[in-house]
Order: sequence, then C-alpha cells, then structure tokens
Amino acid sequence: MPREEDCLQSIREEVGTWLDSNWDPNRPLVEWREILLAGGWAAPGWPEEYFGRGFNPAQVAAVEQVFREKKALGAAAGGPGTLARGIVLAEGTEDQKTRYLRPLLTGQHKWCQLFSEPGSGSDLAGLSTKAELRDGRWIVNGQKVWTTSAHHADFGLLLARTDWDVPKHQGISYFLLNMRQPGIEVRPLKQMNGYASFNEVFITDAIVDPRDMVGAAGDGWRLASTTLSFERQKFVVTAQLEERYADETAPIYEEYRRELDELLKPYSWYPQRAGRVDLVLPRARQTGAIADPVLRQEIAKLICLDRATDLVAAAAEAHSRSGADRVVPAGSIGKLARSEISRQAAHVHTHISGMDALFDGPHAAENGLVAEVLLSSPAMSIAGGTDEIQKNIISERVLGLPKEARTDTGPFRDVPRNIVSG
Amino acid sequence: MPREEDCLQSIREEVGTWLDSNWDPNRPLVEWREILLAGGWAAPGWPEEYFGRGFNPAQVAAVEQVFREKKALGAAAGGPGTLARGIVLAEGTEDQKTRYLRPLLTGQHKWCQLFSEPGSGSDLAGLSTKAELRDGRWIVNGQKVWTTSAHHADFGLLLARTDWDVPKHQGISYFLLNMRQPGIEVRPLKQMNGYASFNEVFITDAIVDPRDMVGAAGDGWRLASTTLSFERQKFVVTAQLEERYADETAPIYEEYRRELDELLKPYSWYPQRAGRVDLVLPRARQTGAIADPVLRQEIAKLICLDRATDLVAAAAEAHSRSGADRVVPAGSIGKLARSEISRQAAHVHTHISGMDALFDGPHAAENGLVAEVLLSSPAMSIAGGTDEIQKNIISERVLGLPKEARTDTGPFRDVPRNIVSG
Amino acid sequence: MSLPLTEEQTHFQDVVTRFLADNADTARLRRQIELEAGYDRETWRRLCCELCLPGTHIPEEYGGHGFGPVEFGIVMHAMGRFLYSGPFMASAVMAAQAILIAGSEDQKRELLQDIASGSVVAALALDEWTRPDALGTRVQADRTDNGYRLNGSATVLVDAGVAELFIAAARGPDNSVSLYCIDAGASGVAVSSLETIDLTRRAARVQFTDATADILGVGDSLDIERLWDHLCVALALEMLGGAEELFYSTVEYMKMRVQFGRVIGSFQALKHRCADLLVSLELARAASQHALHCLASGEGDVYAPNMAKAMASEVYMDVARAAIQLRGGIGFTWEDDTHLWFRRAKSSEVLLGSPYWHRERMMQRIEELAHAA
Amino acid sequence: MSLPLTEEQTHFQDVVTRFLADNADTARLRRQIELEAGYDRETWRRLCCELCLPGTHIPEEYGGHGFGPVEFGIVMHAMGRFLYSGPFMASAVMAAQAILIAGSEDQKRELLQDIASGSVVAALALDEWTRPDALGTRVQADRTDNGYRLNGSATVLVDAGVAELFIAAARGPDNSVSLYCIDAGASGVAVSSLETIDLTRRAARVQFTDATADILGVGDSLDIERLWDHLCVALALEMLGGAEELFYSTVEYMKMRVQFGRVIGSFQALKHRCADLLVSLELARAASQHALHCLASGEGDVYAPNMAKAMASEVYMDVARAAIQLRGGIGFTWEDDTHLWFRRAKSSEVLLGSPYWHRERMMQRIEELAHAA
Repeated sequence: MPREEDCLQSIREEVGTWLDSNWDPNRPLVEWREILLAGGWAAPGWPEEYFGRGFNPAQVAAVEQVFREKKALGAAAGGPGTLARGIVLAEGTEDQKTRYLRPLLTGQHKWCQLFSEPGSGSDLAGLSTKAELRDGRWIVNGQKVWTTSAHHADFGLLLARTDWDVPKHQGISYFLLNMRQPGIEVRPLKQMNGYASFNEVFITDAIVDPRDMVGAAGDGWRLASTTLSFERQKFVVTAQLEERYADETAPIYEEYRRELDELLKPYSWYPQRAGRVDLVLPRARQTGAIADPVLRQEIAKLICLDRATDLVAAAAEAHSRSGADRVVPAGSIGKLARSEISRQAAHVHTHISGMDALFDGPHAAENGLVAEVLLSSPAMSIAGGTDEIQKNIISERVLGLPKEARTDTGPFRDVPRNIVSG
Repeated sequence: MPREEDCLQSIREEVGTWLDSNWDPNRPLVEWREILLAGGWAAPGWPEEYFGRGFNPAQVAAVEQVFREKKALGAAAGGPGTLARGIVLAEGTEDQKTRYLRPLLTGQHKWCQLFSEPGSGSDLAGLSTKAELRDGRWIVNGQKVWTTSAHHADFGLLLARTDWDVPKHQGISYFLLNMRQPGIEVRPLKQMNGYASFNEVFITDAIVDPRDMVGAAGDGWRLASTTLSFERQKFVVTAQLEERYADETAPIYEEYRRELDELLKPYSWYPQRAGRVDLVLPRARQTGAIADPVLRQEIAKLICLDRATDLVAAAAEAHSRSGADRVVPAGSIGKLARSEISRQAAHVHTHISGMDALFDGPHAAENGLVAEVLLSSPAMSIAGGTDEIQKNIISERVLGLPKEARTDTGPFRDVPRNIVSG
Repeated sequence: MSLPLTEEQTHFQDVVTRFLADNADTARLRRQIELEAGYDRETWRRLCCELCLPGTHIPEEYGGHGFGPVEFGIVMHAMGRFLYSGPFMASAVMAAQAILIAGSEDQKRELLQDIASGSVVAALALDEWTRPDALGTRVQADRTDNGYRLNGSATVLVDAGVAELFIAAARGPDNSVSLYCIDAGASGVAVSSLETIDLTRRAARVQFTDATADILGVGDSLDIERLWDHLCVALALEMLGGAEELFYSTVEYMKMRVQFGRVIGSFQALKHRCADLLVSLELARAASQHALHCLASGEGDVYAPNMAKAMASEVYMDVARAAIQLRGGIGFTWEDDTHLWFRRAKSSEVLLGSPYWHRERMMQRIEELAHAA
Repeated sequence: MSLPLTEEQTHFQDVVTRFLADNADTARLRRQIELEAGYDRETWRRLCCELCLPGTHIPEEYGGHGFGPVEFGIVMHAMGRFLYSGPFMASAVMAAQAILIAGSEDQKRELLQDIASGSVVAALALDEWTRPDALGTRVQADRTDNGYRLNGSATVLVDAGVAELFIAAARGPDNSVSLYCIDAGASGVAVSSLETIDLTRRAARVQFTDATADILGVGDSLDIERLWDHLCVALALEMLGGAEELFYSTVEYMKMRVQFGRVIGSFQALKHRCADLLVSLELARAASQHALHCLASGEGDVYAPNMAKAMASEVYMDVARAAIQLRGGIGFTWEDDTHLWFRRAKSSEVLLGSPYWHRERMMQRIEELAHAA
C-alpha cells in the first residue's frame, strides 16, 4: 500500500514538473495537445507505443488531478471520439492507429457513430445499410439515424452489411467512414420537443478504402458490442465535462469551451427528459400544490422512486467495486426505474402546474422548462434501449426465463424487414 | 304487432287455465314436474317431439310470467344441467334424448361438467384424460378439476382424449359419464378463501358405454364450444334463481328451496369475489374514510370503473338487440374490467377498514364479508378465462394483431405437457 | 347508454368524417402550425357554409339545426379525431353553450344566429380554465351608467385575432360571477398570442382595461357548474375521438413495423398493452356517451360529466404515451404526427379540470345527494 | 446503501436460512394452522437456545449479541421469507425495541436479558396498529399508590396464551402516552384470540381491567415516532424477505408449468410482468436497507423508514397478486402455499401504517426539515 502511494506521488511530481515547464495557456489548443502527445501525457493509460505510459486507472487519476490543480487542459473530450479511440486502439490495424489516434487526441478530427437505422431500432442487428466491394473499394448505400454531431463529424464508425446470405449477426462489417465525401448527406432530425439533437445520414455510393475496415468482414456485430463497452473507460486525460474553467480568460480556455459547447449542445434537454425531479418540491411550494393531500401522495411516490433508484445504483457500484457477483444487472433495472421516474415526474409537474401546464415557451412555467419536461419525457423509455428491450434482458438474463422464439435466424436475405423510404 | 300480442295473450290464457286445473303445491316436486312434462309446459321452447311446443323466447317468457303469477314451479333449475339439456337436445342421439332429457327436467338427475384438468387450465384443449375402447367399452383414466357440484352429480359431461396422434383439438371426444360407479372418486377442493365450492374428480378405469358418446370420436372440441354457448339459453321454464317463494310453506316449496340451496351453495362467495362495490360507500361513511381526500380518489376511481363497465354492458346489449355489428366483444372487455373492479375494490376496502383489515371471521368488519372480499378477489382475474387469455382474445380477434406463434400444432403425443401427480 | 346509430346518423357521421379527412388532414394542420396561422380559414368557411356544423346542436329557434346529443357527439368525436384546429370548440361549443345557459331570450336570438352560421367567431374568455370555483378571481366587472366595464386578464382558446366576440366570466359588484359580452374590437381590449403546448389549439391572453361589456342574462347569478358540465362533456367526447384515432393508427403501425424478423404487433407484451388500452377506451367512451345523454335528458347520474372528463383525460394520456412508445424513436420525431395528438392529450388533461379535481367533485356530488336523500 | 456481506455475515445468513428451511417449512406451518397452535414451540426453543436469534440486535450489556444492522437485516429477511410464525417479531423485535427506547437502565437490564434468551416472551400491546398518533385512545393509565393501573383494550400480534409480558401503550393522567409493563398472569388481564387474515401471524385482544402496571422509563413522554420508525423498518425488511421468496418461487413455477405446449415463462407478457416486479423489488430492497442503516447511524434521510414501509407494502401486494395470477387456478387453492404469503402481504400492508399514511408522513417530515432549514 505505501509503495503504491509512493509511486502515485512520484507520478504526481513528474507530471507537475513537466506541466510547469510546458503548460502555456496562450498557445492554440491543438498546438498544446501536440506537445502533450509528444510529452506522453495525453493518454498515460495507453501503451507506450501509442502515446501512452501503460498506467493503471489510479495512476491516470493521479495525473488528471495534477492537470486539474494546474488548470492544464488534456486531450480532446468525450463523445463519439471516445468510442473511436477505443475501437481503433483495441482492434485497429497499425495503419489505422497511425492515421486516426493522433487527431482523435488533439481534437482535430470529430467523429460520429453510424449504427442505428430507421428500419432497425431495437433490432440493431437487423440493419440493412449495404457495403459492396467493387473495383477494390467498398461502396456503401443506406441510411443511418439518431446520429449525434454528424453535421460536424469528419469520420464515422459505420456498421454495414457485407453478406446477405448468412444469419443477421454474421453478415455485418465495421468501417471507418470518411464523412467528408460527396456520397454523404447529413440532415438534422427534429424531435417532438423542438430540438434537433440528432441527424439522419443518407449514404449514397459512399466510398471506403479497404484499409478502413476494422477487423475482418463479418466481425461487425462483435466490434459494435466492444465499441459500446468503451463508453465508460477512462485511460485518457480529459477535463471533467463539468469543469469549464469559466473564470479563465486565456485564449486556450476560450477555444476549449467552444469545443465543449459543441460537444454538449445535443444534450441540453437531457435533464428535462429525466423529469427535473429537483424542480418538483420548489414548484409545489410555489404553486401551493404542496398543500394538496392528493398531490402530496404523487410527489412522495416520485421521491421514493428517485431516491431508491439512486440507492440501487450506489449499491451496485459498491458491489462491483468489491467484486461481489450479485446477478442483478443494475443497468437495466436503473434504466427502467429512470423511465418510470421521468413519467411520474412529468405527471407531477403537470398537476403541480395546473393551468400553466397548457403553455410553452420562455413566458411559461420556469421559462418553459416544465413544458420541456412534458414534451421530452417520452424519450426516456425509448433512447438507449427501450423499456421493452430492458424487460427482455431482465427476464431472460437475470430471471432465466426462456428467450422469445426467433424467426430471424436464417439467411438475412430471407428475413422480413421494413422498407424504409429515404 | 297486435297479432303477436294476441298470440301471447292466448298463450297466457291457455297456460293459466292449465295451471288452474293442475298446479297443486301439495304434491312432491318430481311428481309435479312429471305432470308438467306430460302437459307440455316444462320446456315450451323445445320441439314438440321432446316435451315442447316450439315456442320462441317471447312466448316462453309469457309462459314463465304466468307461472310466476300463480307461484307455480317449473322444471329443474340451471347449473350444469342446463348445459347437459342443451347438448343432449342439440347433438344427442335419439337414445340419449330418451334416457336423459326427462330426468334432467324433473331434477331427478344432477349433472356436472368434466372439462378442466390440473394440467390444462387456460389451455383446455391440452387435456390429457384418456378414453380407450377396450372390449367394446370406453375405459377412462385421468383427473378433472374445478368441477362444481360433482359430489352430488349423477352424470357428467366429459371431455377425454381418444386419439393421441392428431393435433390436440382433433383428438378429443365427448362422453356422458355415469358418476355413480367405482372408478369415480370426488374430493372437495378447498380454495384460499376457505370455501370448498369445487371438486377434484379422479377417474380410474371408469366405464362409458359407446352409446354414451356424443357426436363422433374427435368431435369433442366442437361440442365443448357448443356446450358453453348454452350457458345463456332460455327455452325451459325455470323459476328465477332469485325467487325463492320464501313465504310459501307448502311442502313442494320446501323441497324446491332445498334444490335451489344445493345449486347455489358453491356460489355464495361470488359477490365478495366481485368486490362488493355496494359496501364501499356505506363503509367509508361508517369508518370516516369518506373524509380522507386520498381515499376519496380511490373510491371515485372504483365507482367510475364500475359504472362504466355497466354502461359498456348495456350498450353491448342494445347493439346486439338491434343487430348492429360493432366489432368489440363486450364479453372479454367486461371480464377484464370486472377483474380490475374487484382488485380496486379489495384495495379500497383494505384502506377504508384500516386496522380492521387485519381480521377475519364473524367478529370482523361486516361479519367477515370484508375479509372475504380481500381473500376472494384474486379469483376474479382467473376464473372463466384468465385476464391474459382475455387480452389475447381482444388483441387478436378485435384488433387483428397476429396470433402468438404456436408450438403445439403437431400430434398431441409429441406436445410438451405437465406431469400431474394425482 | 349508447344506442346504435340510425341510418341518417350514420350518413351524417360519414359526411363529417369525410369532410375533415379531406380538408383537415395533418399536412394542412402542419402548414397552419408552420405559418402560425392557427387554423385554415377556407376549411372553416366550408365547414360553416357547406356542412353548417356550428349550428348542429344550437336550437332551431336560435338559428341552429337543433340536432340531438347523438349528432353533437358525432361532431365532437370527429373534431377530436382530426385535431380540428378551427374555432369550432371555442365558438360553436363553448361560447354558444355559455350564451345558451346564461343569456336572455333576446341575447340568444341575437348572438347565437351568427355563431351558428359561422359569420361571427366568439370565444369564451376565462381567467381560470381548470376549476370553476376560481372563476372571476382575475376579472372584475363594475357597473357603469349604461352597462358594465371589465378589468383584468383572461385566456381564450383561440389565437389572437380570431375571435370577434368574447364571452368573459367576471366577478361583479355583488361578488357573484356572471358572464359578459365584449366586442373584440372595443377599446380597452388587448389580445396577445400565447405559446401553447397544444399546437393545434392555440390560446391568447385578453387584457381588459375598462372595456365596455354587456352582462349576459338579467344579472341573476350564473349556474357555473351547469356550464362547466356541458363544456366537460363536449371536451370528453372530443378527447375520445382523438384517443381512438391515435390508438387505432398505432395498432395499424404495429401490424406493419418489423423488428427481429416479425411485425412488432406479434409481441405479446405489446398486444396486451393494446388490449388494456382498448378496455380503458371502451369504458371512457361509454362514460362520455352516458354523460352526454344525462345532460340532454336532465336525468341520470349528476356526476356523469366528472366521470366522463376524468376517464377521458386518463385514457387519452395513456394512449398518447403508448403511441409514442410503441413507435419507438420514430414516435419521438417532429416529422411523425404522433406528438400532435400527444400535445392535445396533455393540454386536455388539465383543461376544465384534472382527473383529480373531477374525482373529488364527483365524490362531493355523491355525498350531497346522499345527504339530501 | 447496502454493502456486500462479509464472509462472517454470509455464514450467519446461511445458518439462519438453513435452520428455518429445515425447521419452519410450510408443512410445519400448516400443521400449526390446523392445530390453531400459533407456532411450533420446539422450533422457537431451538431458535432461542441453539441460534440465540432473539438476542441478535440487543446490546451486549443487556444480554444480547449486539450485532449490527446487517445481521439484524439478515434475520428479519429470513423471518419474512419463511413466514416464521413464532414470537420473534412480537417479542425480540417489537417488545424489545420498545423497552430499549422507553425503558430505564434498570428495566433494560432486567427485562431484555430474558427476552434475548427467549426465556420470556413479551409482546407489544397497542390499541392502534396503523397510526401512531391514535395510540392510547383506548387504554387509560391511572396512578395508584405504588404504580399504575390500566383500563381498556389493546391488540397483540401473538395468539392468546403466548406472551408472558405485555408492553402496552396507554394514555396517562397527564394525557401523554407512555409504555407500561404488565404481567400477563396478573389479575385484571384477559386475553382472547382474534381471527386474523394472516394465518401465520396470530393476534389476540388484551382487556385490561384495573390491571397493575409499571411505567417504562421515568415517566418522561415516549418518543412514539422513534419507536414506530424502528418497528416499520423491521417490518419492511421482513416483508422484503417474504416478497422475494414468493417472487422467485413464482419465477421457478413459470419455468416448469406448461400451457399451449410451452412453459408459461416463455410468454412475453408474463416475462415483462416479472421484470417489472423485479425492478420494484430491487428499489424496495434498497429503500429498506437504507432505512436500516439510517436508523443505526442516526444519519441520513429522516423519512427513510416511511419510504421503506410504503415501498415494501406496495411491492409485497403486487408480488402476492401476481404470484396467484401467474399460477392460475392452482394459486387460488388452499393446498397451494401462495395464499399464506398473500395473507401476510395483505396484513402487513396496513400494519404500522398504509402506504398512503407513510407517504403523507414522509411529506410532512420533508416540509418540517425545509422549514427548519
């Protein structure tokens, strides 16, 4: 134990010294990150041959802490780029690593994720975007949807079907798609709450060089699952998303805040989607609804749900840290509970607001935030895996009940699917 | 119209005159019914060759009315006997009609219905009671359950499987089983609410004469559906079940009330199963719960459900009388609604009663009726077709959604089924 | 109890439905939404002149057709089914009903004729749309030499500029609430648009500043509850129309949409959800039909309007939530029509009183009856 | 937040579970029910002497083991899981907790030792079991020369003849509610059995007629809410044990029962119902564990016991209803064990306060805190 702490301390000292001589808030952001990469501090959790030092998570956290103390900025932050970094590092060819990792870390390249399609929502593996090898190049045709930030992405993580004569999971391949080419058209996708946080991507004879296939043909489904598992990994030094260094005025911080804003913009309505439970008691006090015994019941139900869901998550966290193996996947349970919280919160907000629930816009309750809750909450039980999919997961994987009989196990060519008009 | 009324009037006069000269409350019940049969007034809706006069329902109702005015008793009342009369009359052989119809009308023979089995509840056609033809007689083995009044039945309407090599609906045959034989053992089946309204019937090498098969071998499933359709038919003159002629002291009324009591005994808890909505407001006023705004909401929800369910039933009745064809089967909808009413009523009764909900027995709330509601209401969503079966019916037959994929369409021998230990 | 339709009624239903299907489809609705025009004036003109719908339920002596509750129910159902966004509800139902209940004979004769023909669009202006007992708290009426003047602010359920006549509830000098008639063009009347959740039923704020007004009736206090009952039943019928349309379109979508190699309508959990919704719809439909007939006959359950509105509110929201969920991500897009019904369901849920309010009122009425008996 | 069990705790859980599985199975339970004996004295004796369970949570200085909340939670969960019908809850939890909260040092030393060892069975006698504010309305305590005398009637959650010592709540001469200690054999104490819905938790009426009593503590008014909180949390833990047992046995049944040629657990509508129940169970379990730790540490949400009891009540009833429904007709028979849990769920739902009462109390506490802040 003391030895580990000693080691962390020496890391802290080393990175501190390095930052003291290299960190300069007057440099342009990308230039600074080039220095960071050269110094080996952009991705200390990565292997040494790829800008890293092979640090474990505790060591990476120690580095991050020093960065934060010195208000030094790290590698480009989160978003689909995190997934791209993860998959290229883990499964990419040498050539792919050489070409993509550096601009991912400096933030010069933006990425997006091209998995979902209009015809395959819950059934991701039922995708029908087609990639055909013609004259030594992959020609891609199809349509993707729910793509965050596609409109300023340089590259996309693409799933496309390359073999129609095998069962659906086996015919999918994984590509790194250059978004800056004529065959790519990106259109904003407006949601019922008025935001356009996502895009539709229409792909018409887009070209992918064979060296931009990840893994082998048919590996796509496995690689897609691997990709999603990178959502929580932490081997790169990036600022916490909540730390904006708002008081700092040096140009590099300005540039950095623009980068963050662009990244976070699509998510601005997510707190409303979750139900804004935090607003319930203040608003109930303000409107007088807090004195209504019937609404008190509804508010209390909401608080119970919300509080207990946090407790379940905390317990799952404690169990996972301790390595104990409780069979309950807190993920699906929490996801279902949060759908219910959002529904109940929208219900409570409606009745707390009374007649004000009729109105929208900046002059409405809480500057329109309440209306935004009412119009966003339906997404909570759909996005990221519908309630129905979560219930399948729980009943089959946790409770061990039999799987739904499948009718889509034959060659994909013969499986019924939706006809989508682009 | 006037001609029809004239005709009814002349019927009223004829039966009135006949009763004036024949009705005598000092006769034994069966003897009176023999006279009734001989006079042709026991089953005026039946064909003339079988004790009847071929009357339509309005004419039968006119006859019943005169009987009621004169306090004359009709043929033996309701229960499984109604089904037996229906099926024998509609599908029986001449021989079966000759042997069974008369004692069914006089009440000398009691019947029971042997359809359900422990291994096949919702899936009635999955029954596995076996009938084999040996030495010119059917030998029956198996177990039946939920049999009302089996303990004093003389005969039973029996479904048994005679062919195991065809799909399940095709291998079932329909028999008239003599219950007074050594191979029949009847055991009372106690329910969770303490009543034993049903029986289990164990059938071990019971014998059925081939002339007691109804229809042909394999006709059983069709005949079972036909049987259940007789539940509401009204071609026989029987007293209304609610009319007990309680003030009449002549011996025939005593005998008749005993018959009724025996018939009705298994159903005494049915009003409690339905939730006793009628008790809710009086009890809420009595306990003071009526002043609780939260419970008022629950009571109001219950009243809404209950009232609207009656309205749906009345509308369905009006539509069916008018011959209009709305596609909604009021049966399944009403059944589901009544399950919900019973659940909500049990909930409301619990919270109206407060601490009294802990107690049972004659000293508890409403002489234990409230406890009986709490312990009987779970049956409402099971008996007569579970909620789940009703929802299948509605979604498939009304909404036209696809049927569940079947795995039991092959020869019954190969279909997975429950092993029941007798 | 709802009786089967006669042949004439079925024909009437067909005509109304076909007209709205042809002239008030969602493509047109969306154009109005984008233009912020509120409603399509040409469709409204034809609905008035060709179908004469605003006069459906207005008695013949006041220039209407004097049709019975069945025809009125047919119209309301169709209005809700197509989310009709013209001023039918505001003018022909709400304002006309207010005049019918509160107006003098002369006023009925004078005002209803134009409303029935559609030549005047009227709108009820209330300072409180969710509970009748709070009416008149924000609008005050004071006597003048030759009438009244109004001060305060109210809300109308049409966009600014649509209504030519306001029927406003206000508290008079004796503290009782009455209805007043105000020319929308009069001085002291300022109307401004409000942003609403329901894109197909706009609203506006009406500000009265010493606005000249005539009292409806002869000053006897208004039977607010009777008016509220009528409005609730009309709204409940409209809501059922919307809920049924959305429900059956969802069922059709489920028969077409494929996931995992089969139509999603074949998944039992989704089938059962639909079955549950159908039960609730049938119950709510029966309740609203019943309330309509109770009001028309003056007989039957006094709480029937509360029951109808409470049940319609809950089932419409249940259907609206399910309609989005069962469509998945597509149902959450702007381009898909589902949210237009969802928004109507959400605003109708609180309009004229939440299910909670109606259930409480229902219990009060039951207990009042019990004590009277 | 519930932490993973240590190795010792896991071992303790195994021992308790195995003992109850072997000695308090439903076959034995049913024998006690038929005999109307209330509980199996031999199992209780061994549970006291061999496992020393009644002393689990009683501090060492009063003769117990002084185990922490985790072990107490393990025991309560197991008690609920097996519907243990002996006087554990009545004596070791309810009466002991009352003495711990209200008793003087001397009383704790004197009374708890025997309760912890099981040599005395005590029972809390309350005139109101669903809301603490109504306590003491039906039992009156009056001063005598050398103590108190009690009059009135209360209920105990053990059968007549089981308890040797009653801890009764009564209203004293100064109108404040205190707890009193009464010898069950004293004159003026009459105990009669009550018929209960819950066959595995009997009850009896205790009638006091000038019964001699000692006051617990030194006459300072009782912290009723603190006692109630402790009882609620113990009950919530017990309820979760019962609900989880019933839930998992139902899931197992669904894997075995065949209809339409497939196990019923393969029908999606039933699978989803189970998934919903598991979510509710996990939430309620987290809430009850949390409440236990809040009480033990004196920190955290003050309303945690209300939340725990409200959630446990609802999920237990939901599971109980589903357990019968998913078994179909078989689940409604006497012979099937499901109704034993259903009855426990039903009585526990109202015992110590309904979900409605607890949610209201929770809101009061939240608002008290907000006003204090």
